Amino acid sequence: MGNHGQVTPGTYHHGHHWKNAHEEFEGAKQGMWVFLVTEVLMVGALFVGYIIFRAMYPEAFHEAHKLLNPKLGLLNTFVLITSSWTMVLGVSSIQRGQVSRCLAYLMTTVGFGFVFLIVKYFEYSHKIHEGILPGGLYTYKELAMDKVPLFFSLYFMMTGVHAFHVILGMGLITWVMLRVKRGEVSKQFFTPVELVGFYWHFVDLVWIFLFPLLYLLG
Amino acid sequence: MLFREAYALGLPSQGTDVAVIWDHLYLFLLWLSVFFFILVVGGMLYFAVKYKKSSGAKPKYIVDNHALELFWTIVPTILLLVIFGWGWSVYKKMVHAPTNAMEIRVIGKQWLWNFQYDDGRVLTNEVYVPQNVPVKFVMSSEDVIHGFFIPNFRVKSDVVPGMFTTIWFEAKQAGEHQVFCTEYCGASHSLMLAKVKVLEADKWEAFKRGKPVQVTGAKPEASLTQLSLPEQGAKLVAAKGCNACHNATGDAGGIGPTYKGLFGHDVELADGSTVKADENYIRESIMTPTAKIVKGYNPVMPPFQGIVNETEMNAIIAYIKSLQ
Amino acid sequence: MANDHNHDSSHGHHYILPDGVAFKAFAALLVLTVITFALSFVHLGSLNYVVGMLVACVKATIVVGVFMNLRKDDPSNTVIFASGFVFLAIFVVLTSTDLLFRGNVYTNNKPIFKAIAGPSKFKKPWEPTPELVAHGKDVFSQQCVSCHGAAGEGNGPAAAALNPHPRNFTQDAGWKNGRKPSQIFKTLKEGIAGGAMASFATLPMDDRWALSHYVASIGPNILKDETADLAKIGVDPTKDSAGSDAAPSVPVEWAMKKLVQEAGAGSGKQVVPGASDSLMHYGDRLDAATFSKQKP
Amino acid sequence: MAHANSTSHGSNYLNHEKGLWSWLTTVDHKRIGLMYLATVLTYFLVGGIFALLIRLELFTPGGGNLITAQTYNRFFTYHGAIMVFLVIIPAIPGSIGNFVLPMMVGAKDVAFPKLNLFSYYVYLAGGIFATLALFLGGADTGWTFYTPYSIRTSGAVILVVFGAFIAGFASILTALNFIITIHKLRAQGQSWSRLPLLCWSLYATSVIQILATPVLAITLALLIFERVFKIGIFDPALGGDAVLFQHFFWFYSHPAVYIMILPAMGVISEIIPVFSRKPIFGYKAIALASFGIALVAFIVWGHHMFVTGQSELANFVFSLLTMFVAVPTGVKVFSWVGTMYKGSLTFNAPMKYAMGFIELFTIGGLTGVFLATLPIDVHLTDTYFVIAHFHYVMVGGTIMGFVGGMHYWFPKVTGKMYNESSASVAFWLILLGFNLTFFPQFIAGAQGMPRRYWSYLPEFTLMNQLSTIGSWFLAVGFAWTAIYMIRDARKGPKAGDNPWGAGTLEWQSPSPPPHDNFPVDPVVTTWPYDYRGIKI
Repeated sequence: MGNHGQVTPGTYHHGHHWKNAHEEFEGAKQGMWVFLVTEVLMVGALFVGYIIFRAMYPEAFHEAHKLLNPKLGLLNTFVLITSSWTMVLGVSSIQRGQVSRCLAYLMTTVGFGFVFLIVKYFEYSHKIHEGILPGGLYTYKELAMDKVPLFFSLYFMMTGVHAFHVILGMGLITWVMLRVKRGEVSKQFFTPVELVGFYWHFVDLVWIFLFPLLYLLG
Repeated sequence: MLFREAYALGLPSQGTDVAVIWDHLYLFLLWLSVFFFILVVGGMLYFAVKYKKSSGAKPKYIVDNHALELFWTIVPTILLLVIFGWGWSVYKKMVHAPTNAMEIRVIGKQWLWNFQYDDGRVLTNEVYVPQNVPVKFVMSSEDVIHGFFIPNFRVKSDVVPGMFTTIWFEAKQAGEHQVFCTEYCGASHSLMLAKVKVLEADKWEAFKRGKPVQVTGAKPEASLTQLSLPEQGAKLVAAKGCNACHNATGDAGGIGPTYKGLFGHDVELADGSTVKADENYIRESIMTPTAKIVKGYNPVMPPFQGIVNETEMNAIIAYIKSLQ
Repeated sequence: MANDHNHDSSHGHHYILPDGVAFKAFAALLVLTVITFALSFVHLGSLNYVVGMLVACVKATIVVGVFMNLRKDDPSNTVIFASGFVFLAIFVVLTSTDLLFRGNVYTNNKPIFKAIAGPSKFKKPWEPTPELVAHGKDVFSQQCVSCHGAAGEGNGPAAAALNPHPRNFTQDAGWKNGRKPSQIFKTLKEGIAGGAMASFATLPMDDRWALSHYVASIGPNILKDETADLAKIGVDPTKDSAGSDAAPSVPVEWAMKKLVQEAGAGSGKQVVPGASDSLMHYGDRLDAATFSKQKP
Repeated sequence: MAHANSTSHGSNYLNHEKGLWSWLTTVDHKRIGLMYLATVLTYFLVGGIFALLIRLELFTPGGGNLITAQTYNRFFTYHGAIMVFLVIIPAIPGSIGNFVLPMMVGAKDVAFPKLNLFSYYVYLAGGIFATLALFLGGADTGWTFYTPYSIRTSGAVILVVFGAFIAGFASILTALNFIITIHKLRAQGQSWSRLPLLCWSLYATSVIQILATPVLAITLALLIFERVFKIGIFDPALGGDAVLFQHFFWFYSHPAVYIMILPAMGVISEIIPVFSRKPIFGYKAIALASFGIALVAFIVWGHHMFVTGQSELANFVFSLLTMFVAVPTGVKVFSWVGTMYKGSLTFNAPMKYAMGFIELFTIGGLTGVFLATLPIDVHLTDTYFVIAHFHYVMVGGTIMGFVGGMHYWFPKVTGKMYNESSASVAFWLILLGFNLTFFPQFIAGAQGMPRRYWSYLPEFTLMNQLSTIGSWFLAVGFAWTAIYMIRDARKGPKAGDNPWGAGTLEWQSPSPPPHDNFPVDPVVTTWPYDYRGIKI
């Protein structure tokens, strides 16, 4: 008798140390929320660094943020919000047992993830080509004010960590789609889809704060 | 550590008035801690003896006592706030330098201290200050974080690259006071020592006019002129911080090459070529060390331009010459 | 195992988010994003900042409340998630009590600028203005007095030991690079090869221009820079600022290339073994002065 | 299949499955606890050897008698990094916590057993990275990795930093497991006020781990990016701020010292009432104090940075807030001594270690008040006074609690009883050795001897020689403890299911406990510290 829930199509045998399946799912969900707190703190520390440096060097950061392209940022925000929406629809369709609809929604979500990364790729390659790089590698001639490279160190770290989490999220969604296809995840046991949904929404949440902070307010 | 007379309970001697009021707070905390230690650990041992099971003690069912618990929560809080208040009053005196303080620029770099007076004079690992005159050190670092600590004056501050930090003191005790580096800064962190030399008023005037001065209480160092050239070189090499990386023992494992057996011999450089170690080679390696880098050593030596003048250079070369 | 296995097949009661509610939330998020974007063009000063963050918080609450279903969930999850932000707030507030309240360090009752070069404060610094010359005098007393003396006659306390003797600014004779401000600026940036005049490239650019104008003003007659002189040192007079050339330290690879040329070692491998990481250590020793020395 | 009788040692978690593979792939929290214990003790040995080498070098003033400066700097970095990241943070939560917490709440296992095994392997991976660094050039930055030196120096700093980065995740996963276990898997009838105090302490520790460790993760990641891509956030030469690194670092590292001490306090709160045969004094106050410490832990980190160029306002704020740390800690110590009042005391090894804990931790705590007071810290910080202070609270606190806990749960884990007289010899060796090692350092520190010094001035010779001699006694004490514990684990006399007459749930199951912890799901009816009904 495995310690964790063994899933045979149709019925779900909850882990033997849990009282019942409902307790186990609630436990898993709360565990996910605790994990999301650690993500909040990790990404949040970067925001703290940004807020403090912006407060120390407002004019340098204002000049530097003009080099960012707000239109691409806006496009990415729309992309991520739509992907959050399709993710939610995916979760509710698996809860209703509509497997094919769920797979379709999850597929679109991953698709939007790719769109986001492609837009990110353009932004990064444009900057690297121009020489707008973090810290010591900054060789962009037009704007040579002091502390501008520091802005781009923070920009590349924050958007880089976020992009890394987007890639992780897309991997998780693909993994959960396989489990749905194999029938392991179903109407009775949809927790994996729900929790991967939480992770994706969190990634979108980070971008919701990142976009105005870096692109618009500067 | 020039203790002169070690103060009670191992504290260093009191070089300034701030040190006196500091010691009062320190001793208050010390006796308060001894009292609480006896209260807690003494109480514990007393209970251990009195309520031993083997002496027939029966356990009494007590769960808690709100009055007592409230008591030992509030009283420590009040006590701690008192300590904080007293501490803040002492701290204000320690950090706010009087506006008329004499300023000296201190530059910390890997493994030596440079002191720059207003008239431009630079001293390495030693600084002369007048007695009973407030002196303010404005400090910055050229490479990594160092820490500037004068135990006798109870002052300490990190020396951080990219920003200025300051300490101030009004030395009461003439004589030498030890300075330590207290923020880990690399291989010779523990050799990055300096001395604050406090001079009486007349000696201070003599020093300002550039005359050599004998510091009270310090070992009478023969003034430079009475020493032979190699002995002067030896003293300078120690004073200028060279011994932090180089040595005269012949051990090649240091951060910089050894002086022993250097003069007149061929030196293999990093780029494969070899050059004879003559006066010009030694002068150039001191003034602009990056010009020729010896094989197997990292090019980390700072330029000593403006720190080692011509007379000192001749003494150092003579000293190295004497180490065959 | 003693305990039995109840085959609890269903999830008991669980809330499925109706598609209608999901769409309304999605629409709200899109609208709010457009509002944020539009607001960024309206210039409200610091208020701009507050509004931007408020809208972001509203959007975040929608995502967390509706999409992540915290509305209908066990309230302890909300407490857990909110605690993350509380401790972030503590982190920001207490760290900024240090970084934002350091204030300047005062010397001779004047605040000295932070050791790191701040953004250039003077427009077109290559044009002499009384304010620049005064700032030049101030920097001169801190940096140049030890060799060139208080009045610039080249008789500072350290001058006796220097060979060749430091320049006497009050006379016209003996200037290697010339007495025009742009030429003095070049000397300040690169130092003089073979002499005791080190490079002062680590000084912020404004200080160096100010010094150039002050030193030029000591001399018998004040010479003017033409655009040709300025072009020689890469300054385009039409622009406001000449960019900052005082890179206190340079990218490691570029430095490595430079060191190899300087040591005349042909290919990279003959440089000091293990030079790459020692170079990192060497990085902070690197300043423009080292590169200015042409091999004699 | 019901158990024949609870005392037969037929099937228990040790012989439930056989073979190394069954251990390496176990999801049983008891086995994972033992694996954590083995790895932690190995690293404790490695860290201890570096400590002995450092003390040997410092036997004489002026460096170079045993090792060169660079080697010495690497040794104190390894001693610090290994002891902090790989020994003292995972020690009690990883080994005792994993083994005892699920049993104390009457559960069959932690909430996520597979995650628990994963956390052990993440911890092991972190440890291996750090150990690898030892052979590939090592790091000489000190365990605090202060920039810009940690950016500039050569050597395998990235490996050590990456090792600590990985080990941090193990600590997050363990904390996550414990929080959900306590929330969701408590036995029937076990209300919050019937939860043992070790569970309260581990709960508070887990909250700190969840909220602090991620900031360490991002800080160490930024440091790696600094070294590789020169991003310059913490490098003043590239426009960053070195003191900001210290804020990021200590925002984790001060709560981390409470991650270290809280579990040990939990163990002491379990041991003292059992050997006084009297309920713990002020149960609610101690449980509340655990949470008080967990909250105050997050607002005081600036007291590590009073002299690093921090603004006066920050010094004022952090010094004032640090004063409040002593209050909940004081409540706990007074309550423990209060528990012994009018008790019926027996002095088995766990009780000796608990009393040793109180003696050493009181000195550590009181010297903490010195360092919290702003002007006093200006003189004493970065000297050997600070070294003595944190060894008194870390070794005198956490390690004494850990060794005391190992003796207290020894019968439950192994089913055998350790030898009391051997334990007594080891205890006195450790207590005297510890005091002889670290008390002279208080005096050397007050005189102004800076920390991390390879060569010191002759004035400090006596104190350092006393300290080195003390370190030998300490080493012998710990070595002897290891020997007799291994010996008695194999050949010791059989121990009953509840040799101490304790009231917590784990003592209601046989020793060593079966795979599923309890023959019958336990129902909690009484408060765990009411010993009137229990006969020894």
